[in-house]
Amino acid sequence: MKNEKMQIMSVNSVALDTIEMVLKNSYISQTAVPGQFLHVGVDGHTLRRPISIADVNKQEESVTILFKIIGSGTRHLSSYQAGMILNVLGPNGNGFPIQDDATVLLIGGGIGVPPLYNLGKTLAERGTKIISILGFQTADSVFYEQKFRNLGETYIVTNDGTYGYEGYVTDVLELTDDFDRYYSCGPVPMLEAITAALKHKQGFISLEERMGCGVGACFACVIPTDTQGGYKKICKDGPVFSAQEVML
Amino acid sequence: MKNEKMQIMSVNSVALDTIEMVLKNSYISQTAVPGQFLHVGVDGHTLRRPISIADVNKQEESVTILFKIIGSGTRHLSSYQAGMILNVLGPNGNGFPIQDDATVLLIGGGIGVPPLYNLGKTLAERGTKIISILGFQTADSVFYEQKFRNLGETYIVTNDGTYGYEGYVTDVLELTDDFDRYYSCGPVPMLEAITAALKHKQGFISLEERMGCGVGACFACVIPTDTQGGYKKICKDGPVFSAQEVML
Amino acid sequence: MTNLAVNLPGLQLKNPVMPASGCFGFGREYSEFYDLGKLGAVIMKAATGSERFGNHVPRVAETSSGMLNAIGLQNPGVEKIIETEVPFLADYDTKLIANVAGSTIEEYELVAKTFNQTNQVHALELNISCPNVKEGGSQFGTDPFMAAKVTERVKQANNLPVYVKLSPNVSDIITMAKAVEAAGADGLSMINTLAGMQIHLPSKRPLLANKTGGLSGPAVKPIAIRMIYEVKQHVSIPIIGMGGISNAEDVLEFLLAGANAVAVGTANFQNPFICPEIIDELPGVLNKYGFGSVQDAVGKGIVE
Amino acid sequence: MTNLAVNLPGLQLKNPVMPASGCFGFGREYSEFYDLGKLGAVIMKAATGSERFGNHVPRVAETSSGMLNAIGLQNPGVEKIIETEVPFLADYDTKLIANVAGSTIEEYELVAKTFNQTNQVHALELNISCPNVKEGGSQFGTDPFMAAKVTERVKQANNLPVYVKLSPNVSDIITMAKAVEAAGADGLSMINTLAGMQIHLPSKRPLLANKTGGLSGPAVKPIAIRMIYEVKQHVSIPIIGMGGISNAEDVLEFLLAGANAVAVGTANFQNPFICPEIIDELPGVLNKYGFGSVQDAVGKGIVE
Ligand SMILES: Cc1cc2nc3c(=O)[nH]c(=O)nc-3n(C[C@H](O)[C@H](O)[C@H](O)COP(=O)(O)OP(=O)(O)OC[C@H]3O[C@@H](n4cnc5c(N)ncnc54)[C@H](O)[C@@H]3O)c2cc1C
Ligand SMILES: Cc1cc2nc3c(=O)[nH]c(=O)nc-3n(C[C@H](O)[C@H](O)[C@H](O)COP(=O)(O)OP(=O)(O)OC[C@H]3O[C@@H](n4cnc5c(N)ncnc54)[C@H](O)[C@@H]3O)c2cc1C
Ligand SMILES: Cc1cc2nc3c(=O)[nH]c(=O)nc-3n(C[C@H](O)[C@H](O)[C@H](O)COP(=O)(O)O)c2cc1C
Ligand SMILES: Cc1cc2nc3c(=O)[nH]c(=O)nc-3n(C[C@H](O)[C@H](O)[C@H](O)COP(=O)(O)O)c2cc1C
Ligand code: FES
Ligand code: FES
Repeated sequence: MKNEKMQIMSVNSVALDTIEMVLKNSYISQTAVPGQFLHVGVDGHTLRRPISIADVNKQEESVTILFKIIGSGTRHLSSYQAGMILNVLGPNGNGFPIQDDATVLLIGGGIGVPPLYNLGKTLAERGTKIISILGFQTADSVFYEQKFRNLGETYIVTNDGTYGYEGYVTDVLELTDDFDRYYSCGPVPMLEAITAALKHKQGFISLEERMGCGVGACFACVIPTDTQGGYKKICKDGPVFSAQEVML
Repeated sequence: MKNEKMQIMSVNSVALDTIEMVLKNSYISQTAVPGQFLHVGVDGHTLRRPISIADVNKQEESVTILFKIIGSGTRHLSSYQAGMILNVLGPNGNGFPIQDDATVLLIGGGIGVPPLYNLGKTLAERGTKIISILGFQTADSVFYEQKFRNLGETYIVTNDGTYGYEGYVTDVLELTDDFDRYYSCGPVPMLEAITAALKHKQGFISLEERMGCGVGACFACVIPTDTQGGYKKICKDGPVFSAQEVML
Repeated sequence: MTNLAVNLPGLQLKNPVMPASGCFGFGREYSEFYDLGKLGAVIMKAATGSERFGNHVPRVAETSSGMLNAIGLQNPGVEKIIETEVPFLADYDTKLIANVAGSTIEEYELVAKTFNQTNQVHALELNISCPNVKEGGSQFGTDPFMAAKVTERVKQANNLPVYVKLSPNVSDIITMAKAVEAAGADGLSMINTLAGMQIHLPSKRPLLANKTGGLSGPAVKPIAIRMIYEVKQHVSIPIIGMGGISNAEDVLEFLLAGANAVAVGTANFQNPFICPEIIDELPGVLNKYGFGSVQDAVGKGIVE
Repeated sequence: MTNLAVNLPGLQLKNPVMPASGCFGFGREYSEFYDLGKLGAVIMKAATGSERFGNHVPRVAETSSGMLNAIGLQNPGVEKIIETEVPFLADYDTKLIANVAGSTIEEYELVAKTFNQTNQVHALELNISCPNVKEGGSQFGTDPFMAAKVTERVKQANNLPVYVKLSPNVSDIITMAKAVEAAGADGLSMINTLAGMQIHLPSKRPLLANKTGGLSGPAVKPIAIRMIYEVKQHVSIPIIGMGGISNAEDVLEFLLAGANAVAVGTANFQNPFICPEIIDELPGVLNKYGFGSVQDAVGKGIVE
């Protein structure tokens, strides 16, 4: 992990309040693994914003991030234009463990989808069969559908049924039981439901928490690992954990 | 005075750390009188910055300001580019009293020079003869020399003698005794020296003070008018006062 | 329709937003920007027994997300205010709150009594928390016994509802609040500014002539929210909340913490239209977060 | 050549800049960015008698020009720190300050005594000011009698110089400072964070799980400067100043106000290189304002 300057190559709106930014940086593009994140400085804000790496192009030395406009930091970030420079710490965190499974299931919810794309692409390149279940609030929020379809079988679910299946990602889990491992990222209630439903399967989940330093120094972003007070730091020990390792 | 948006038409560096900005606005360009100022909002700063109006072009509906980079507000302002919009309160304050004298003397020090240009131009158009004494720290800081020469006889003084006369504006006052009135703007020590040296003359001085509201509501910018506790507000009753009216 | 009305002792407000004392003079300047009748109320600049000339300049400094001020209670004195300022404000369809200051209990009493003689003022804000004057002000604001005493005497001296303005420069804000409530305060107003300082590097001395000044603006909002949240759970009188408010979301945050109404200070300097803009945006913000009225939101952020 | 060295009890510092407690862990993470030997000293995260797990998440929130934290003194306990963290830091050419916390006087004593057994720690910072724990911490920090008592007992329990870290959440910081000086403190460290709160509008409850948190960052700098300026005139022990420092000009402002050295906290999160960058820029800033050494500037902003 280093403190790097990343030039913005492009800024695109890919869904409702959802921005895709392509950033140029040699070090991060060459070293990042799927599931790691960038800790992004935003002018006028005390704290950096953690944003997952959604894609990497080593040839072009570029890194793609996707973020949703939630509050003032992401709103300000969305106003940045191509050519401007971001101050970033990265790549941060551990990343998803990679292994040559026959089939994996990716389960993403909303803005938890981006890191799974980088993972899916990497696994597909290694010959793993990818099945994806992507949940969004509504039709307007759906993004990267075609990109995931290019990786394999993909199910889109919207909470209000305006696109794809209606309901939650857990509602379509039964459609696909034929996988060796699952990887998931999304809101905590979704992760709770998934880890409960897929107790019998090996799985890895990526977590979010409000961060201070983003490097492991401030103890802001902990998650309990047991009821005895054990804990891990999401920014350093995570954001990816095995489904059994942490207490949601 | 209104709260207006002003589009930046141009930004030029005219001397060391000295920026000239031309701003477009119908209301302010049509109503401003010489000696008034703009209370300029600067992103990320709690307080607005008071900056004098240095020139007005009613046909083009433009207003020129000149400012020196002093601290973080003016530094940030200097990074604004043509096309951007400034949030401004203006025109603020009283302005110089205008009268059809035969000859007036303008005495400006450093960044006190700008309001005198608008005044000189206005008086010259009315047929008054203009004599100007402009003091700067050093050769690199000199600006608007030719513009003042176009209005009339002009003496440039630099503290270090690197351009024009060496010394202070008061050192060249003796060169010109033939005027009906003087107008001055600059640092307080300069104004003290001038009002003392020209006690026998009618004069008007423009003052600076740290401001809160800039409109007369907060009592931040007062200046005593006597030893009994009388006071005036620089932002509203000033910034121009008759030389005898206030206690420097 | 979202109901913005708030009913407080002496103050039937059409909306909960008012400019804070000292940041709005006596309204004249801002009346050139908009109709003051839009405001829930106006809190006037502090009034003392006789004219005060305040501190030397510089009186203000800028800080990160805030400012320091050390005006020093400059004002023309209570009688002159009643004569020349109150009638101007009374012409507007809004409520009028007089901010009462002094160096001695007697001066506070005198000012309160004098305001009592006009029927154009609807409530008093008792300023026992100004950090920028040598005498009075802050010693009353940090000692619960003194605070109670001045509250009691001011209550006796007049018939107007009294909102005691608390200082945040204390170890224990709850004790202060309870003391003035017990002494008869009809409401609280909180917070005043935090004592702060800036040193001017070129001159190597405190920038403000008064050396210290009061910190206000968004920088102090978390402190104001914390204090209101804590006090709300220990008093039953209403609270006018302030400290760093600069938009309608901030107002909702203050309401949730326990404020019944709010005052906006420093933000007026950045945007002279801030109060009417907040009033216009408030219904939308209340609705967005599921509230049908201002009243609905008061104290709703307090958990357990 | 500008002399950055500072000589304080137990701390012969090559420069006056150190990371603040809790914002730098035990140095490991930032050692990946630069050589910790550049630092004047390192102040470690608080140590308690046994392991602590801290508060629930969320533990941090962002505010205007600042942040709130309620970590709750999470740490592996003093023995584990001595075993696994101190040796790592002792390998660097810098001084080491241990931040001592506890719920009872006995716990403070125990932690101090335990650090005394290693010769790799050069001074203690006695944290009587943490606003984020239910017991201990802040009651010691707001009551001068309790503050003096814990200082005295910790001094007796060990031979290391003790810097008492003062809380800004008090009515009278001078009394607190004098009390701990009289009780034997070798120095002061100020300020800790200001108690604050943020309410999360969507969930309508305090954002931090602990409800309140400590406010730090540039927002609080004027309060820190004011307190150091006031305290400096009433004590003769040195002061490690902190609160919102984010550049070398800020460091000079703290020196002028009376700090002998400084700590940088929140700014590390924005810029991991902030401490070495400030150290590199400090000579230029000192020279620009006419100082030939750090020592020259200390207290020079105090007038009359
Ligand atoms: C490891 C990790 C990876 C993430 N990846 C992505 C991603 O790829 N795309 C994306 O859109 N979002 C992602 N998030 C969430 C993203 O960090 C927040 O949406 C963002 O910080 C909100 O900032 P804001 O200024 O808009 O919101 P505000 O609410 O104004 O932020 C206030 C503070 O809270 C923090 N905060 C608010 N929401 C979150 C959250 N959900 N998680 C962590 N901190 C939060 C902010 O960082 C900031 O410090 C990720 C979070 C983590 C921890
Ligand atoms: C009526 C009036 C007219 C002015 N006209 C001009 C002009 O035409 N050109 C120009 O360059 N400057 C002018 N000034 C001075 C200008 O306002 C300051 O240089 C500027 O505010 C400095 O801001 P800063 O952020 O760079 O400095 P900082 O020191 O970072 O500012 C901190 C605070 O101090 C205030 N401040 C600092 N210096 C001054 C000062 N000399 N006067 C008033 N406030 C100050 C700032 O406004 C701000 O609130 C004028 C001042 C006044 C009162
Ligand atoms: C310039 C200025 C002058 C003030 N004068 C007074 C005053 O006379 N009486 C008073 O009670 N409070 C006074 N205050 C405090 C404000 O009323 C308010 O309590 C404080 O500024 C916090 O609100 P804000 O952050 O919205 O400004 C003053 C504040 C400022 C900035
Ligand atoms: C995340 C965080 C954790 C902190 N933990 C401690 C601590 O364990 N012990 C302590 O004495 N101070 C602690 N502090 C306070 C800092 O050491 C410092 O006094 C304060 O943050 C002000 O400095 P700053 O504005 O530069 O951050 C902590 C501050 C932060 C932001
Ligand atoms: S954010 Fe600081 S430890 Fe994770
Ligand atoms: S700046 Fe507020 S009265 Fe002049």
